[in-house]
Amino acid sequence: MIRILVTEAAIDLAAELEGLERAGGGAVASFTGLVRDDGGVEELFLEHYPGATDEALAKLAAEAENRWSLAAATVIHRVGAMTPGERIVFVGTAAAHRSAALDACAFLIDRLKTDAPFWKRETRGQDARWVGERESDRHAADRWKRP
Amino acid sequence: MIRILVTEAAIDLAAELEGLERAGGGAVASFTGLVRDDGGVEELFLEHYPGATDEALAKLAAEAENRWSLAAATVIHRVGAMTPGERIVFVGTAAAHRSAALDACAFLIDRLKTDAPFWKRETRGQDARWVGERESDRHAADRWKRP
Amino acid sequence: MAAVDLLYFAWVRESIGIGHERATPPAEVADVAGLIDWLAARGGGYAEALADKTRLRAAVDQLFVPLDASIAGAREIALFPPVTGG
Amino acid sequence: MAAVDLLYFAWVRESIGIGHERATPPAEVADVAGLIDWLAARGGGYAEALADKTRLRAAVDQLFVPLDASIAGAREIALFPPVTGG
Repeated sequence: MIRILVTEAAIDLAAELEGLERAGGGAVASFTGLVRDDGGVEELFLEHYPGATDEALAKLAAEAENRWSLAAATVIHRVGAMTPGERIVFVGTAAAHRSAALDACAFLIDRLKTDAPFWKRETRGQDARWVGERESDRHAADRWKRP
Repeated sequence: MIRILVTEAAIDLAAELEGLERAGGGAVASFTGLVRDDGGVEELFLEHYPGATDEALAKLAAEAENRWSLAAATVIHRVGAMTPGERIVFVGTAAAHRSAALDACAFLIDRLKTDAPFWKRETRGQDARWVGERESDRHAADRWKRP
Repeated sequence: MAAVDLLYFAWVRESIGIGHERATPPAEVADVAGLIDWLAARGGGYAEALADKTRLRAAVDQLFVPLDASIAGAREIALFPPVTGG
Repeated sequence: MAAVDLLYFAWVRESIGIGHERATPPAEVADVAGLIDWLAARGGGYAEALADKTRLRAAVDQLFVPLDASIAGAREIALFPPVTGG
């Protein structure tokens, strides 16, 4: 059971986790990313590639479901304007075994960072700037490549 | 900020995650273990060593907090009688970086399985039996040992 | 080649000033890199956004591709900076 | 040695029939394994629960210890199966 959502609305963590719990795996792992204040950020704006985003996330979720025999996988990404403390991204997995749920959750957030077409712009006062690529994100995504 | 709880009450996932989010790390990871039906289990009873449980969990949480520079760590374990679908255990971590939150979360649940004095008894009809040690749990815990 | 939808995102979109246009590249434009050079030659915001190819990524028909990927038969080509979601 | 609190958990507790007792092992009982043998010699549920040491784990004063750990000065000794929480 795969659930993909790209939305301007706030992420309802409790509802999402309950959905994963009902999938019947017994082990549920989740990752939530929040907007950070990072030196006075007032607004974080998330742009995306509407035609391609859902498909990129669904592809990652299907890969994870397959590789770790998941009972369920959920990937939700906010777009539009947000303020510090708000949830940007939620990844949740349900599986029969905890290592499958945990590894698949880490895989999904690592790969989402490099494979899904989202871009962040931070606004501090009058200064708006697009966030640059992080080398560490590429390394994190690479470790999931299989021989 | 470490929160340890051993309780007969249901685990309030939403409240626990919001507490972790407020710690200000930006990245929150969680793991929830649920009672599984496993071939007709009607009741799962969790026994623990009251004097030693809190301390064992606090020690693991402190080790994780230290090793991954966590903003917060929460470990909650149910004791007493439960039915399939209920939450047995919750582990949550908050950190500045996602890999720290995710790794610390996996560490905590892996080590809890081998280092904290809890015992499970499953009841199926008239048959009540204590769950046996799992070799795979010991391997999972061992991988966090450092040279 | 036929007309193609061009999409721009993030600072590429902001520099160029629009997020979407249709264009018909000349036949000698064979790959994404060639398309970028052809667009940059328009000058202004295009030149500014597209001058440094190491800062650019692309998708052809919604699939991420390297800049030497062919654009033959493409209906939609997107140009953008490295992604920074999550 | 002095009186010590003995705690039993899970099927060890169920076989022995009680979860807690105070006892004063003789001076020659030096380690956890020796304590187990001394208790097993009582027969009945003790013998049944404590016959196979490979199935037993122990804590001395609430710290997990191997079965060859000394019990000198211990105030509380717990005997139980491998843990299965989480």
